[in-house]
Amino acid sequence: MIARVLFVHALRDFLRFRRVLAWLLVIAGVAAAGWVWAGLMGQMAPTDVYARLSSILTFRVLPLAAAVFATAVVGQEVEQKTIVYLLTRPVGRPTLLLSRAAAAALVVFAIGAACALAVALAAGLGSGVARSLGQDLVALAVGSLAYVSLFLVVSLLLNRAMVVCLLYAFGWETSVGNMPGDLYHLAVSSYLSAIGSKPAPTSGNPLLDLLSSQLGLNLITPQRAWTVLAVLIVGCVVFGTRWFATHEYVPREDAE
Amino acid sequence: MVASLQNLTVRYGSFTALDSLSAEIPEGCVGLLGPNGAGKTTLIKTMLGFLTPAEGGGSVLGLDIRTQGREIRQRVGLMPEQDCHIPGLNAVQFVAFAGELAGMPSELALRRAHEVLEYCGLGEARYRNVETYSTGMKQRIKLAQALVHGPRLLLLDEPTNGLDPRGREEMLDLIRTVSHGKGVNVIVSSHLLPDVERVCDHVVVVSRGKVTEQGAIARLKVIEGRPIDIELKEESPEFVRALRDLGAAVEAMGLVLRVRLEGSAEQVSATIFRTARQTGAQVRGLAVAQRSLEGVFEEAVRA
Amino acid sequence: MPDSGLIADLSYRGYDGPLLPPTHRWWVIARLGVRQAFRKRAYWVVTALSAWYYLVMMAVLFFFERAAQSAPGPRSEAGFEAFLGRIVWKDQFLHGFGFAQLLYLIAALMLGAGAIANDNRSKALLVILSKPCDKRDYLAGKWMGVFLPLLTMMLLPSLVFFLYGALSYRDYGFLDNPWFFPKFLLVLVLGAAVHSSLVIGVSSLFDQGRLAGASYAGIYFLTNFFTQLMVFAWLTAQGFRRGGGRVSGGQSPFAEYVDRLYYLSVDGLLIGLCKAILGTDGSPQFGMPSPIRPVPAPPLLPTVAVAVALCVAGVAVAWSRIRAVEVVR
Amino acid sequence: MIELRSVSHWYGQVIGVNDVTCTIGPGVTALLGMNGAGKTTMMRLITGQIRANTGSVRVLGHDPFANPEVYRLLGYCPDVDAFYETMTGREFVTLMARLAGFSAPEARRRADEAIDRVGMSDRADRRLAGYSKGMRQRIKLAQAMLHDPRIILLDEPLNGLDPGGRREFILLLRHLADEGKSILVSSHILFEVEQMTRSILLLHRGRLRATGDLRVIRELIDRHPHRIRIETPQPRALASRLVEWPFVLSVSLEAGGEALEIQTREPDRFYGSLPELVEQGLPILGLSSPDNNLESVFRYLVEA
Repeated sequence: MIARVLFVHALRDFLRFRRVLAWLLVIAGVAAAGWVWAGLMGQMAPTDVYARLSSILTFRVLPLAAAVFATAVVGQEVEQKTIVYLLTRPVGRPTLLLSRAAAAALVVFAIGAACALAVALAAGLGSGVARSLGQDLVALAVGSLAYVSLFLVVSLLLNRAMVVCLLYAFGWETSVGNMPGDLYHLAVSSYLSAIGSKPAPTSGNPLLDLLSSQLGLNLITPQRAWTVLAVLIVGCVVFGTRWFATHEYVPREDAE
Repeated sequence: MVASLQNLTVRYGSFTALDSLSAEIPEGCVGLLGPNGAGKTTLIKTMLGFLTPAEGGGSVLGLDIRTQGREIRQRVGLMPEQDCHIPGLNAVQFVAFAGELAGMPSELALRRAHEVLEYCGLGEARYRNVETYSTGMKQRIKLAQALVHGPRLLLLDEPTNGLDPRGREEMLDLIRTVSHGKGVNVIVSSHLLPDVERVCDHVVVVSRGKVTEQGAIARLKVIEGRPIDIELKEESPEFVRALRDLGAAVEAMGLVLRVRLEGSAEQVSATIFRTARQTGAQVRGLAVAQRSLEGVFEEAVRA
Repeated sequence: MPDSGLIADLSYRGYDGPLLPPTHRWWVIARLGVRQAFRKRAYWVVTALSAWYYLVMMAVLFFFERAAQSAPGPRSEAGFEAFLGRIVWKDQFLHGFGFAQLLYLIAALMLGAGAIANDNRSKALLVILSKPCDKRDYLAGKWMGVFLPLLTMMLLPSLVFFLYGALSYRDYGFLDNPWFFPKFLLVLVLGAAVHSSLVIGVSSLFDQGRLAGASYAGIYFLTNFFTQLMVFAWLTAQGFRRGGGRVSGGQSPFAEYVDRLYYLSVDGLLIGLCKAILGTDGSPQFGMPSPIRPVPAPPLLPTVAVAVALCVAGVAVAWSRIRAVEVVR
Repeated sequence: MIELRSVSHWYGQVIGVNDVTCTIGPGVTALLGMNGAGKTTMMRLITGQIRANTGSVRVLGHDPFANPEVYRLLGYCPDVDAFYETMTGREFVTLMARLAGFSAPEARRRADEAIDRVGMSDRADRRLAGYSKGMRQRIKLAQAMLHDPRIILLDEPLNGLDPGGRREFILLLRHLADEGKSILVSSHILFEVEQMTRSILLLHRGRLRATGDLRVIRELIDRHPHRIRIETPQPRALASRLVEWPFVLSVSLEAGGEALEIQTREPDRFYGSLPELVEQGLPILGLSSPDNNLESVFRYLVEA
């Protein structure tokens, strides 16, 4: 029951008006970009258009949202010093962490799903696109869990984790996926795209391929992707809970 | 007269914060007392020209509070309650900047900043960034930035807030010396009545938007008939009985007796010591009884 | 105080010196901002880096001229002449401005992200408003304290290049248009104003400079990402090569407008502003032939209107967020 | 109820508390010390936010670090002035009650009760962001006692409260102490501490400097000279007599005033001998001892 209270409290905090507004703007931007692109790629199959847009837009927004919300689970509480009220309640620290993290993951997934839907509408919501969308929603669900748990661990270990997480989301995830050789195994997005919808291998336009992370050939099978992501999520969650339960989190003076 | 306010009414929407308030603030050090939400803060804001009164008016240092807010703020120093500073500056730069804001030419502001910091006991730490300061030092630098332009009136909002006993004592000493014989008038707003008692000569009590009591502390504390408080080492019924036999009215409050006796102060004290010796009681304290400031305050707030 | 005494009274004394009239306090606040900016080494480093295009261009010009001189003969002379002929001078300023956008952003973040946010955290407004200043002084001072260093940073490198060009290439049409530099100055003023207003507006929403900076950078890069997508889309639709045939999407209704969408980001807007005011679509960088076609200039008046509107919006946000009455809570 | 055994805690190289051993039983105990003496660190140790680097902390027999069992029985009013600013006071206190494990209606009831107790009923539905310091303090107090805890820790609870609020709070504290709760209060305002309790715990630079009953502590430090101030219209005549007394250590005349101050090691003999002088015609109009309060005890303990 306390877990539910914590969950709802975190959710209400995450869904404050200003935040919702900012994310609605991002989603609107995604919708607009998707719409324009889809209009320009008229002769391509709708599923291909969708898949391409999905990997350029939706799966870029996902880690961004995860970085923002995962660091709000504990890091923001420490910075605004309200952590003290949560830690001195008769609630086990694992419950505290997991309920808040679940709220964060839900919000991240909702943002991802909204983007995916916007993109699907832009690409023309036929049966093929709908199937891809369904596939992507699964990938987004797993992806939000993976990113949130990963960034959660970062935010438990480091002060001011958001910058690190954003750098990872923008820098590492986008560039490593395109690296030659087997380096793409080190990016979460590679596994997510193995689960989600895939565009046709190449479109004949190198710039486009570069942009949608299709340059390197992604040879990850869905089974492998599921296993790796499951290990990542479980590992991060277990480690994060252990760490949170045994380390000190006190309100911090945040002088710059 | 440092400030005089007539029938001041200030409203926030439908809420009346100051209700036809009139006050005369004399020179010297004045304590501004009142419960939370009584309108003290609104009064200070209005005196600095931030709020335009709906009715009434007044003057601070002879300047009209409705039209001359800027002029008033140039001649007044405010020490706010909360910690505040300008980010990225060390103490000297901060205080000099405050001086420049008040209108001092830059060189003079810098020279004066050093002087004021030295005076506020921050001489050693003046090149340090203010963000690294401890609570006591932050409180001192707030005083320094309020003093830098040589204000004729200093408004101090909870100056001893968060200070430990030693820090509080030093702050009160500072306030007391500035406000006596240095040409600076001070208004101290505080919830700590003993602090007010230590530094102020006058008090103004505000309650529900009105001034309910004002005057010299010494006068407010006087009890009709000037009784004497006697503190004994141990309780002594014989001593009480003997005093009563001499025609004294005795009110016992634990080890302290409040005694009313006819005669001059010297006669009364002689009687008391004689009686004590005869009855074997030991007098450990002797003073003209006074109302506590807290009592004065409570009565004023209840009125 | 008697002068005869040998021991001075060092206890508190009043200040009887001059006090300036209590007006125009914004300048004191602005001056602090400018001083703090100029005192930062990073500011000068970024300024120097922002000159990179001009410096490379000067090196290229120098190299070609030396090459022409060292091998005298009509061919190399003609080669140099042809090279200079390919160069559109005003476009060099466009490129100098366009390629420094990232550094302008860094400077804007450095100067402006904490401008109001850090003040919110340290409650600086309590100090400032208790002096003869008001909200207008504060906002104007803060804005100027970001704007002036930013303008200086934008101006210095182009001024150096302008002087270099004016002294060396007068004969090659460098000074043909007497109105050019005032126009370019207008671009810089507007550019610096847009950055200062936006960053001040964002800064006022936070009480940690770090978060404000991250948010402004976020807005910048997200819109930038969007416009990059749009320029790819445009190139896809129009064909990459200048004068090349259309590859795809020719019948799409979007094709006509996509080139406008390219200017829908902070840096895009500034570049569009530069193109519109200078009246150019852009030309190859360094006078080198390039296959990629430039995005045409946006219409002048709407672009300027958008820039001005952004300035107003940023300042309005800051204005509404600064609460003057909270001086004594 | 609370037991610390050779507890030390440090932040990096900075030591918070250094080898503190003490027990805190029922009733009000005042935690005193200068800024930075380690009071907040000690509070955080007992509330299990931080862990002792050496030694052990026991609260009702449990290790408090991240221990829900302890938090069920412990209320804490932190020193940080932080809230979920967008909530109203009532929402915040109700949330805290919900997190304490109460069902929604029960939490609402308890929150209302606690808010009423701190005198905030009429203002509890405004947003916390607009609260004054005193109001915020009251809300913090309300959340500390809504679950009827056996142990209450209050870090500078009176900060920003007005005189009326202070008095009410002191009464409330005494009332809670009478119910048998253990209360640890830190405060800088010593004359108010004197009204709350006689039992003190004094930290100085991280070390425990004094602990126990105030009266006992004062007697223990009676070795050092006692100051007594005497008001008289004839200070010089009186002074010349007083210096003859062997147990008077020093006599000093107050500048300009009609008063003098003496120091003695034997206050009892001194007071006992005073009436003689009065009978010999030297009037004494006032008699007081500036050393007779917690403030002087405190000063002696942290400055000696």
